[in-house]
Amino acid sequence: MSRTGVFVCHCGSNIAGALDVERVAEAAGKLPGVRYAATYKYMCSEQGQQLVRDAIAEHGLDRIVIASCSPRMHENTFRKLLKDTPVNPYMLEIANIREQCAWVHTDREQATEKAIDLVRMAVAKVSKNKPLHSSFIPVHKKALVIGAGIAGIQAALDIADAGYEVTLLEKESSIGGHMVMLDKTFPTLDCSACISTPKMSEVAAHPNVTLMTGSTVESVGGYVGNFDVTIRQKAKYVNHDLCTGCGLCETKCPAKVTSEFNQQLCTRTAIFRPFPQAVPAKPVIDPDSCRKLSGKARCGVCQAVCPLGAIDFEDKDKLITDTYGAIVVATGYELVDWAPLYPEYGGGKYPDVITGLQYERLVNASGPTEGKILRPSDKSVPKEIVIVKCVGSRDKKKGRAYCSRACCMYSAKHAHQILDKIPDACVTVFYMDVRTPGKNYEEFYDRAREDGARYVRGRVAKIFRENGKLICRGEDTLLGRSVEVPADMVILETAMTPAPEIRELCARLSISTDEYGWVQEAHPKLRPVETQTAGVYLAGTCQGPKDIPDTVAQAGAAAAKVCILFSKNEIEGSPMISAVDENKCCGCSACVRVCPYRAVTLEEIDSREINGTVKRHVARVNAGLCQGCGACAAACRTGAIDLLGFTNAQILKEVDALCL
Amino acid sequence: MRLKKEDLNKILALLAKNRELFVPGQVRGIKQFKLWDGETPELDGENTVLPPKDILFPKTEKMYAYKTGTETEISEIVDAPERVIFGIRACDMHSIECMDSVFIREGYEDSFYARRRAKSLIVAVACPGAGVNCFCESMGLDPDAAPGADIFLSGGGEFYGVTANTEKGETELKKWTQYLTDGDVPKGEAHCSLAPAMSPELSEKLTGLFDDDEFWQEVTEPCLQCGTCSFVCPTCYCFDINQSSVGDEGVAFRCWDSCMFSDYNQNAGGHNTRPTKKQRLRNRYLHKLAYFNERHGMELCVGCGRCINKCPAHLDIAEFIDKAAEVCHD
Amino acid sequence: MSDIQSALHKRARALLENGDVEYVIGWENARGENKTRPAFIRRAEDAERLVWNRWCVNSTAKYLLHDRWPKGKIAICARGCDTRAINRMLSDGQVKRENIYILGIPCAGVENQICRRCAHRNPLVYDELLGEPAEEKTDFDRFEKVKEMQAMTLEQRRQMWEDEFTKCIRCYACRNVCPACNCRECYADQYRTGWQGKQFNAVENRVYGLTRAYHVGDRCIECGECERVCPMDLPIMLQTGRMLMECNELFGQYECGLSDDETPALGTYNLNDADSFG
Amino acid sequence: MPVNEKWMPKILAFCCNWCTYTGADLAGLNRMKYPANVRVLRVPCSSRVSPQFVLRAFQKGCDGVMVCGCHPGDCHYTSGNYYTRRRFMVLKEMLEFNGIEPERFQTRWISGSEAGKFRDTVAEVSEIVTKLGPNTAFNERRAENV
Repeated sequence: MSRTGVFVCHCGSNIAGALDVERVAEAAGKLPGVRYAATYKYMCSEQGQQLVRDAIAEHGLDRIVIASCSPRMHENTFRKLLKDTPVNPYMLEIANIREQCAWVHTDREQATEKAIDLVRMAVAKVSKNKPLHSSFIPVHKKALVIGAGIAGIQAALDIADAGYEVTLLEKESSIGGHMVMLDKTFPTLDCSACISTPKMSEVAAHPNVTLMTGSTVESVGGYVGNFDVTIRQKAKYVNHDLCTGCGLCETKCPAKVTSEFNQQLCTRTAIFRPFPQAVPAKPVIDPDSCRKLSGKARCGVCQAVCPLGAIDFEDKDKLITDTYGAIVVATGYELVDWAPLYPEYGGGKYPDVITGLQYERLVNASGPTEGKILRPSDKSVPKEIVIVKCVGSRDKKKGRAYCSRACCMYSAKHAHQILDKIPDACVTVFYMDVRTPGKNYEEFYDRAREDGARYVRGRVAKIFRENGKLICRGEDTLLGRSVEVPADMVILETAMTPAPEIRELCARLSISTDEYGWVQEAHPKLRPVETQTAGVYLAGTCQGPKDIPDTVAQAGAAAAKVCILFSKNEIEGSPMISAVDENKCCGCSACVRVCPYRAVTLEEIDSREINGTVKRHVARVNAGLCQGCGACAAACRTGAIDLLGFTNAQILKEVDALCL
Repeated sequence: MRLKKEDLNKILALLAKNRELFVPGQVRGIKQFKLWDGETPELDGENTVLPPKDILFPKTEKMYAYKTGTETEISEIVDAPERVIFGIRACDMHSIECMDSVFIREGYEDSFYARRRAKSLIVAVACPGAGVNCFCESMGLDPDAAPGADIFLSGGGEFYGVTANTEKGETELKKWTQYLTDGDVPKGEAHCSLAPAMSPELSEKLTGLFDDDEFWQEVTEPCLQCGTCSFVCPTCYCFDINQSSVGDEGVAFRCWDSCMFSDYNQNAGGHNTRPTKKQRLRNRYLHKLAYFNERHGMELCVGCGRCINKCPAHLDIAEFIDKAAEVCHD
Repeated sequence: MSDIQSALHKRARALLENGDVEYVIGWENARGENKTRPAFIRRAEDAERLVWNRWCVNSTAKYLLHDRWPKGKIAICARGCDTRAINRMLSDGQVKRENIYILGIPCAGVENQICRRCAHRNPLVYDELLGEPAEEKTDFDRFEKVKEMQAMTLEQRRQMWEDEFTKCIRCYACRNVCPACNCRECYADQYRTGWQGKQFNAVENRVYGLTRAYHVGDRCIECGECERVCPMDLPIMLQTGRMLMECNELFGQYECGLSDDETPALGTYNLNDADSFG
Repeated sequence: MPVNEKWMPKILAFCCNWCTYTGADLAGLNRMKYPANVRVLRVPCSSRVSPQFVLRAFQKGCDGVMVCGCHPGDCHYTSGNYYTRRRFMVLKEMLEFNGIEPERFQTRWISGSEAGKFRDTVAEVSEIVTKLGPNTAFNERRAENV
């Protein structure tokens, strides 16, 4: 029979003022299993806690009920108190007779009656409590960062600087992501290469960072502190240990394909470096465009000319498996494929209607036109340029209601660059709103207008060709009339969308995405860089559109979270997680289906049955992943899986006690 | 002595005076023994679906009430009013004799059952012999006789033959004199539709079959291990004791249990002495047809055929007896 | 019926003779006419005991759960409803497809109430089909009886269910015959946890009835076995029928036992589920 | 139960720890007032509540039962209340089908900041249940059964 102690708190006059605490204690004293009942002015005070310690020693109590304020306030206080007594910290229940009783009822008699009920429920529940002990999970102090744009690079650098090993994955052949494609960055107009390439080389050279380009995540198993990740490294066909990056092969390669890095504005060879400052600065062969590898011809010129024999056509994809303690998702964004969405803007048939990134490559010194703004059709200098904002963003009909956040600022930057580089250029910007929420953002926008950029409030309805000009017909809502602006070149500031295959990656990491595919953060305000899966963090535009300052800030935050995790050798898991009684479990996987954290899996066990030992499946809970929500316990018909701390027996007792 | 059929209701009125009179009748579409409500009872046709067992050995019988708290009080619950069970047939009457042997005569006397039994007067009736699966004759019973009953109404044509077998019967009969006339009644010719080869010799030989796995495998395989046969059987007397408490007051009760349930033999440590259905059904058949005989000198099966009517897997104890007889024979 | 029976004899004998299966589950005549019983044929020469006629009402599928780890394969005669039961047990992970060899029997309806409302007379899954597919029946409303019940007033329904469940003698035949009731240890047998009392009273019986309806409701294959076996003739199918009807309305066309990896309605969700809560 | 004395219904509310329980605490902090006939039973997530608990509450004599949790989409455990929604949309119909007044069983989405909504919900539900009177349909104690 349980020996329960009930302690009713006055909480000064908060409780005692609204209900008769003595009568509650007296009623509690008569409950089955209660050996001691007392009241005290402040149970959470040192004297109050001492009262509990003394009562445990004197009456040999093995379960404690505290009738006081909300468990969300002092449950931990009383658990810590019990740590240094013979009573297990989880042989404790709290009856909330302040926030949900004393403070909310006026009638003293009814409040006392309710408090007695609540204490009776707590005493009934505690009679079924069992001692629980925390489980400890080891932590591998090695981090994996997926995506090597500025977010991934910054996160990897911070974690590495904190002294932990990092593996930085990048699916392209060079790190740098989208930032390294840009010419200037707002609002300071720093040259993008000048601030990102040093970080790229620093991360490549950092002793704690293992850089793996051309690599993607094949599969993820395990849980926080112990992720077993399998990485697929695509074949490079070039032995980077021998290659010195002299570039001879690139000059001799006969195959020409459009360059993805330069946004299809120029071509590249089959054996290539995406851009001159690429890190690692060694070429790779693209098997689809290489004549030899795609079987179109016997070619092999690069192998012939290479002085060091670094070319290896027999190279194969490699699968590398390693264990990581934490994972940072920094997969960045893609610009939306605007052509099918906007037939009214020519649907891609006008070469001079280009995206913001294509413009960035034109204006970039290491770009296809060495920085001279030449329109793609006839390579002439465009005089009249129109910039169209919110192409694909803020438009439910086109499938994306959200704002892509950074385009207001970089469209002002584009206007400023054009007016700066083309003396008598005329720039018109069609906008709905101009959002300048950062430091010095509004001033930057003012300067763009002072440079002569003409801002027209309205959306461009149609772009069509008319005697050599691209006519942008739109509406000027401020003047209340439609307007047509002839242009030599049109720049569309297209919407940001999540990186391709983000949903597959998230499925492997068992984290969820929102309806557009942006990675779901644990809590938008309070846990922006965490996900629901413990040990998986996120940084940058993978979580949603944002500009570089926010991205770098998030990268630092994610790195800090990883360092917090790695600061301990093992993590203490909460003991209030699910547990399976393998005798009762019939392996129907009802629990496996409902677990939001994939913490329950079916394992095969040898089980002694009537006709000998057989193999059968039972559910097994992974202490690291289980967050204790109890969905599995409610889904299990047999009650084989149960949530410790809120077991079926406990809740049934609590329900029975209420209805006396 | 004789009783005219029309006067039956008057007799029932007599029996029902300040006593609970149970007669066979329809309760929500199921023929069972129910409190007499003035109409003529359904004495003919099939036997009742539920046996009269529920009256002497209820499904749930409250035994003690208790109150814990500072000190524990226990009070016994006595619920044994004067009762009359009217319209019992030979097979059910014999089942009551089996229960008497278990609960009263052999070994420990069960006070709850004994009290109810003492307070009940049993008036048996000749069996119209309409059961599809009846075989009481093979179990040594006469459909038109109920030696154990206080009063027995034989025949059932235009007149009933009235005989009293116990003093309680005689004292009761004194009240009936105004309706009784002399003369006897021809013996009813009701006979059972089944005649399985049951015999005392088979009863001994059956236990010899215990280890014949193949036989039991074939006989028990269709069984679904539900409790239907034990809960419709008039002679199954197994019970479980439990309590239901509400706060610090509670009631200890006993309720029907069935050896066919998987948790019937579940021991504390998790071991189950009869884990498979083969063992359980074998135990049930042998208990009915052999083990009970060893201790009480009569089979525990009265041939009422209720388990044959209601078995979901269409198992048939009569067919089992024939098969067993065949196997024991050679 | 008879040519199916002779095909059954031929195939059963062949399977047993060359040891493909350990035993064949089917039906055999019980004593008295118009009554059959599940049969477990182990020897080839007993194959002739197998019958197929309109009195084969017992479901054979549940017996697969009585031999969950068979030494060899088990052959099983399966009508449309039996194959749905097998799909049910496969979806619940309680039976392995490679352990069973299904002899599909196209069924034109047997002497059972449910056959008037059967939409799957032909076996849905089989290794062999022992005859020409029967013509499917479509002229019935699956929830006809449930709708009749709904037409009653709340008070009438309360009284009706209280009367019905007072009759229940808790023999658990409905549980032991149901293919969806395939737990290793039933909650009703776990008295210590405190789910279900042992008393036989109307409310305890109703708790059992409603709990079982909830446990199998979204996985019920409407085979009608529970109603067939109930010794007290309780209308159990109304409970699971009401749940299926609700699932049908809320979550779209809902029928169970049609494939071997179904997810029950209450075991999953989708983001825009209907929700009339505040 | 003497009827003249104002009868007080007994209502059990399963409240999810992260949203509704927090909202109830907030209602306390703001000293909001609501009827005293609701007892809160804390569960980690509304998906922990199995329909059997609700049946148990009615069987043991509760006159009203509430299951409260976060708004679908805000569940602390991401998908918990999606299951709650399905389970109890079906249970509401099953209770009515079995002759129990469906209004006795309420499911509500109340977030951690909606203290006012918690107070109003408790007031509304206790008023509904008071109007319905004691639960005799499914109640072991009141029904005069064996």
